[in-house]
Amino acid sequence: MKLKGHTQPRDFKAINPWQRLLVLAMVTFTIAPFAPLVIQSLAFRWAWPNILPTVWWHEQRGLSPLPLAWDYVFSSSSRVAEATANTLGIGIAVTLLCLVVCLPAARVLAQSNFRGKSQLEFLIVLPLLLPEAAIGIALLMIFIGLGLAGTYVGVIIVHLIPTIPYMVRMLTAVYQGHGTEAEDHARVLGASRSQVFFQVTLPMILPGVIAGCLFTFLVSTNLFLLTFFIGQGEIITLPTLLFAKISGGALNATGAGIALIASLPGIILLFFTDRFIRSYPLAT
Amino acid sequence: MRKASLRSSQMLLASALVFANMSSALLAESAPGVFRSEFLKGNLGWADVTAKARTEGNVNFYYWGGSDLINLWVDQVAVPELAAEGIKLNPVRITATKDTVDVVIAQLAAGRGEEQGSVDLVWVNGENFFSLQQQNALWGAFANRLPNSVNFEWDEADARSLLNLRDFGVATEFQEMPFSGEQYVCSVNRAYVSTDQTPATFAELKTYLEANPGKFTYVKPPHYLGNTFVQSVLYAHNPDGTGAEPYQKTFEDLGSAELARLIEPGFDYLKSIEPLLLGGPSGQTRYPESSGELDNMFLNSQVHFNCKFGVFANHTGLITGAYPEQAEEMIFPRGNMIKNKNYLAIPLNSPNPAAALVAINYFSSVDSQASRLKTAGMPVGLDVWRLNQSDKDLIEASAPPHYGITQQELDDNTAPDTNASLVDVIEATWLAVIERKEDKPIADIVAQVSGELNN
Amino acid sequence: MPKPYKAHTAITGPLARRQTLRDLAQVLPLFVVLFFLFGGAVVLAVLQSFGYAPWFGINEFPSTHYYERLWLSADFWLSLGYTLYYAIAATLIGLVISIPLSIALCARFKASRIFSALIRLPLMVPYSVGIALALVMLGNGGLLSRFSAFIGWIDDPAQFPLILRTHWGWGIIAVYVWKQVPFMTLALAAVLVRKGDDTHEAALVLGATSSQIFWRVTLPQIMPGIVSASLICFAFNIGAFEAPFILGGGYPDTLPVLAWRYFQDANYAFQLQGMAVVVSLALVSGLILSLYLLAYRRYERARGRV
Amino acid sequence: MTQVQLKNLSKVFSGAPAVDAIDLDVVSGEFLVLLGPSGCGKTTTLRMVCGLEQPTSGSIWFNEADVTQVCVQNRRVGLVSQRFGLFPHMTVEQNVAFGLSVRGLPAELQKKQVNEMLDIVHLSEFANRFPSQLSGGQCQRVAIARTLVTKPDVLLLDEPMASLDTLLRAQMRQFIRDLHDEYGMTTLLVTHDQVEAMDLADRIAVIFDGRIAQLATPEEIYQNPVNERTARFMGHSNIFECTPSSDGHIESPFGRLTLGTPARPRANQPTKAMLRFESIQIDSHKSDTQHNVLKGTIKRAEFLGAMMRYTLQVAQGTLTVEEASTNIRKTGEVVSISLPPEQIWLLDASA
Repeated sequence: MKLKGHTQPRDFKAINPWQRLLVLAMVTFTIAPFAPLVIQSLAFRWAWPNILPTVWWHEQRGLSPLPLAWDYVFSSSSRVAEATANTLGIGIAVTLLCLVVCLPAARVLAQSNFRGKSQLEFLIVLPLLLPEAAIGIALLMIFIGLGLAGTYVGVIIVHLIPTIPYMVRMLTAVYQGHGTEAEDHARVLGASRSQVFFQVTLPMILPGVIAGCLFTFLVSTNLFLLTFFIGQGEIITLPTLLFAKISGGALNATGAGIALIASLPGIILLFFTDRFIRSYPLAT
Repeated sequence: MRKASLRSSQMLLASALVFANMSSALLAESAPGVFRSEFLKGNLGWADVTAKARTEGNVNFYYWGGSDLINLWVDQVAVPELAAEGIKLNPVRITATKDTVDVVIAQLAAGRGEEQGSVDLVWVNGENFFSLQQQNALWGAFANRLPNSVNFEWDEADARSLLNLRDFGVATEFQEMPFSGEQYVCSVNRAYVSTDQTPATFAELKTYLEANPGKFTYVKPPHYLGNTFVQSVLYAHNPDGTGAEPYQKTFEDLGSAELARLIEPGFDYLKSIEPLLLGGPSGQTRYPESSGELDNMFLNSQVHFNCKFGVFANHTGLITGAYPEQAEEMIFPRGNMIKNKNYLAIPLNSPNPAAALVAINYFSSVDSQASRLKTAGMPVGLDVWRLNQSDKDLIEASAPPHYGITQQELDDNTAPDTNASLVDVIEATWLAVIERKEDKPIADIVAQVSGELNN
Repeated sequence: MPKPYKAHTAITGPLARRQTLRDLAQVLPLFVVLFFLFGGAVVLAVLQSFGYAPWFGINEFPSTHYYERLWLSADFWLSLGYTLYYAIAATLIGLVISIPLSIALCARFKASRIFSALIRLPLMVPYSVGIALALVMLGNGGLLSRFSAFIGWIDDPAQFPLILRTHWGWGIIAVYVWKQVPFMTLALAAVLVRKGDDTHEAALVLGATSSQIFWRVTLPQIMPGIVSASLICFAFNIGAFEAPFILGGGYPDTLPVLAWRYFQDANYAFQLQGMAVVVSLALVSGLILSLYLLAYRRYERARGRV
Repeated sequence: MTQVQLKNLSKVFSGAPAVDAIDLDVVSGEFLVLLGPSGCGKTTTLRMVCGLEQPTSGSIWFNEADVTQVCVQNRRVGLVSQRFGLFPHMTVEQNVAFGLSVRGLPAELQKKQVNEMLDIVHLSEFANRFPSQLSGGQCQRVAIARTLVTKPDVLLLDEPMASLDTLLRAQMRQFIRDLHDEYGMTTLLVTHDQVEAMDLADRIAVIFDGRIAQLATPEEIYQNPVNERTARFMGHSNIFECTPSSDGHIESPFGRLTLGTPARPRANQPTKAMLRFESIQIDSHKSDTQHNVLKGTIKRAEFLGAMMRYTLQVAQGTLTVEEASTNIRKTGEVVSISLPPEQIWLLDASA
């Protein structure tokens, strides 16, 4: 009997040419549009059909009576610094608050059974189904009445709604994967609840918790509509600042600059998470 | 500059002498509402106001933050100059004034009344002012009580007072102070359109478009820029030849049938140019959703014209690179270039009303308006003929240049805004006739949309 | 002499009940936040859509007037159609790209880490950045149009095919896909890694071709990941506002944009009309997602996995 | 020294009883093994003794004190489980010190005790390694050390050797038994491995379906299991149907057999009898004069190393026999076998 020979033995775990093409195409689709964004941010006048600006920002810098492009972006008038600080600050606060609310609940959801558990799980997913606009506008009136509209507290609270579902889901999965074995032993060995949590559970689930926190932070920093409604223009973040710039359907140099700044936290986070995941010994 | 400060110090001195019996310190600690009622009764002098303003210290200024130039002026000029008067101006940039109106009204509904709100000062006009007025959410008739009200014409007998007394046909009742006066001006790209080709009437525009199809479009109603274009078309096509005049009446006064009769020729024109507008030749007419999008189309030579509210838009477009290099202004449509004013209003529950008054007074000063004209290219809101010669000279010297036309030509072709109650009906009619292409007589459409609006 | 065993001092009562109470106490904050914050929003939205808005001087509760007017207008159904079209098209295109992409990224190749990181970038930036990119790339005056002019395809920007501001919604879909492919890819890659290579190897040994392996081994195994990722993306797309607002074709707008326009109208009655839009949208989205989940559960049950 | 008593202990999981009214008295210092198939409730019982599960009803007593409502931290028990539950983020030393540190023992004392304990388990040189860097046997010794260093009153072992390979398992059994003999603490071990149970236990509690089927010394259970199920669980036996007669014989598929002890069940009632593989003697040259000597044909021969296992056709039935592999027989060979009367046990059908 003769075996039908395959053209060439191939390592099935290695990438094939089609897959390589797909990956390259997707990376191009993902990254390439940033090039014109950078050019736009450096342009003074960039009209169709020029592939590059006819007049660059630096050529016009000394001649213009006002700060242009990056000069404006970096001036205090652009509010970029304030928006960046707000975005990061709100993101951190939301993440911590969300963690405090979700971490204990996730443990219970992962490890115990109680009446109403499935209803609670359903309630947790619901915010993902309701459009942001509905939540924002409906809450706006209560928040105005409570004096929370246009305040940091108000924005942070409202950010909890879309972040909680993600955080609970991720932390529940973390707890499910983690099990209770180590905790059982710690308790048998005489550790109190807080000792168990801080000395055993937390160090063990830390990678998962950090991943959940990063994702929550990301969701919070990317939120526009809720910040817009509840922030009332008084609390500006990078997404609201950028929205104001592009809502007209056109992008000028300062808009492009702000778009680039608004991408920065994400880009930094991208490399940070990558590095973090690599260097943490428990991840593998 | 020296003159202005001299005058304000004179005012200060005078009011201090007259109202010396009022204790500012006492006022500062008084219950909410006392300041307002005393001020509106005329019991307080300007010195009391400035004194209370300094104790309040802050003023929260809500304004449309979509222009880098205006933002720069507010941050770099207005904030430090008001700080010199002991008031910290907190500029809050908003994307839609409606949102701020909502906040004020919702706060009042939630029982946060006088001096318990969060908005001190809002840049407003037209519908949003009307909303605030309707909901009794305005602070009061302050405009003619400010020292710098002398820069404005308040005499009803003088026809030129119209823009100070009426906002889209709604009586301002001194509840808002003119901030800036704008005019609907079009720019043309001289790289494509020579002077003799440049249209000055709608008929000439149509002729141009027949030769160069697709090279014009206007911002889509219900955006106010689109509404304004439609209004100027309606004025020009008024079957009675009375231009803007009948459009000053309210919808109730005019009646649905009469409005339909007036606007029919104008809508016929709008329908007739639709296939000639941008994208029209390929069967898909495109209306930009905002002036920014139209600016972009103008820069990329998708269209040869760009119409918007902006007496100095051509200039600022050139110095920011937003306009093509050969952009020039044009007089179009001749005699119907709509002019209006926008205003500053104080909501009823302003937490710092005295500071708001001081801020408005500052914004109404010749110096402030001149510097804003110069750095932000934002036309003055005060009435130049009320000023003395040196102030007039200052304003004139601060004005950015015009390109291809003169200020005089702009002033000669002015038309007023349409009454706010008509604007709603006209914009709904536009959506029905142009957008949804409803094939019904205009009279039926007007009756239908006005019925829906008043529902 | 042995020491006596000391009972737990803090709480009296049986140990088991104490544990239950502790569990409840730990779930309570989450429940309170969701119930009052989110539940409050839902109740208010529904109340307003039935005519309750005393803060604007409107109180005609309970009035079905706003729903009647909405559901009887053809515009609403057109808007709903566009909303669903953009959401479904983007989710499907996203899946078609991300399923093979996630498999490719799990394969071994040089610099795979850098490529995966680069592909993840859109996940990390706000939607509005994606919209900004669409504006500079896809508009009639955008870079693609300029390249077309450069190579002589077109000599006027109007000749460039309309991508933005059209009801075909290519711009909106492009932004959704750009932003969501990384999310889907990440979710699917996680499932792929968890499932391991065993079944793939077994299928290879049994003589299956690559496409047989994909359709009959890999795909059914990553189904749960596909379902949950597409569920989240679809739910998001249906309620998304920025992209259709900035890149959409205008009237008739998608439902979230329609709601926004109502909310921005100076006439407060329209605000309630907008609430009716939003509540209808939530109902439709809830209905579709439940049907989807139901169908999926049936699929899983047929495979004995539920 | 702690005596452990379980009184009427039950645990119900979602309607189904996992542990069904168990009464058990563990003598202080005893090594008691809970033996049973998986899912029989032995682990649940252990976890209740430990305090990690709460009984649905019944109580647990340590030395005349009811500890049912004493929380796990205060029970002073030690637990070594199947997967050890080592803390992966702590070194061996930190793992062992954990129980001492949470009790607030001074650092120096901790250090001293930990070092002593690591010496005992021969892990001193691994003190600074992480569990992920240790082998399975080393991990287990860490787990034992971590438990013993806290000097628990009761030591609970939950299948501690299940994840070790065969060779290591025997070593560890010895090690655990030695530790128990040295420290003398009451020890409960849960296992499903009867060899392990018999090797280690002072007494074995055989558990089926949440109930204790038999509680006795290993020898007694091995030789005299109460019922067929226990018999099958405890080592390899021939189990066959038979009918006892009143004169101390039984009728079996192999013919009439003599019993060593009088039949317990009533005569003429069909029952079952048990005979261990290794009890049957093969001797093809012996005459037919002894009791219970039968002829059989070898159908199948299996080489088990030290032993040979033959399956024989004997009269109407088959019997399995094990014999030292010094003399290997071939299939088809006819042999004579003798079934020692005292090794044939009648099983209690009712139990």
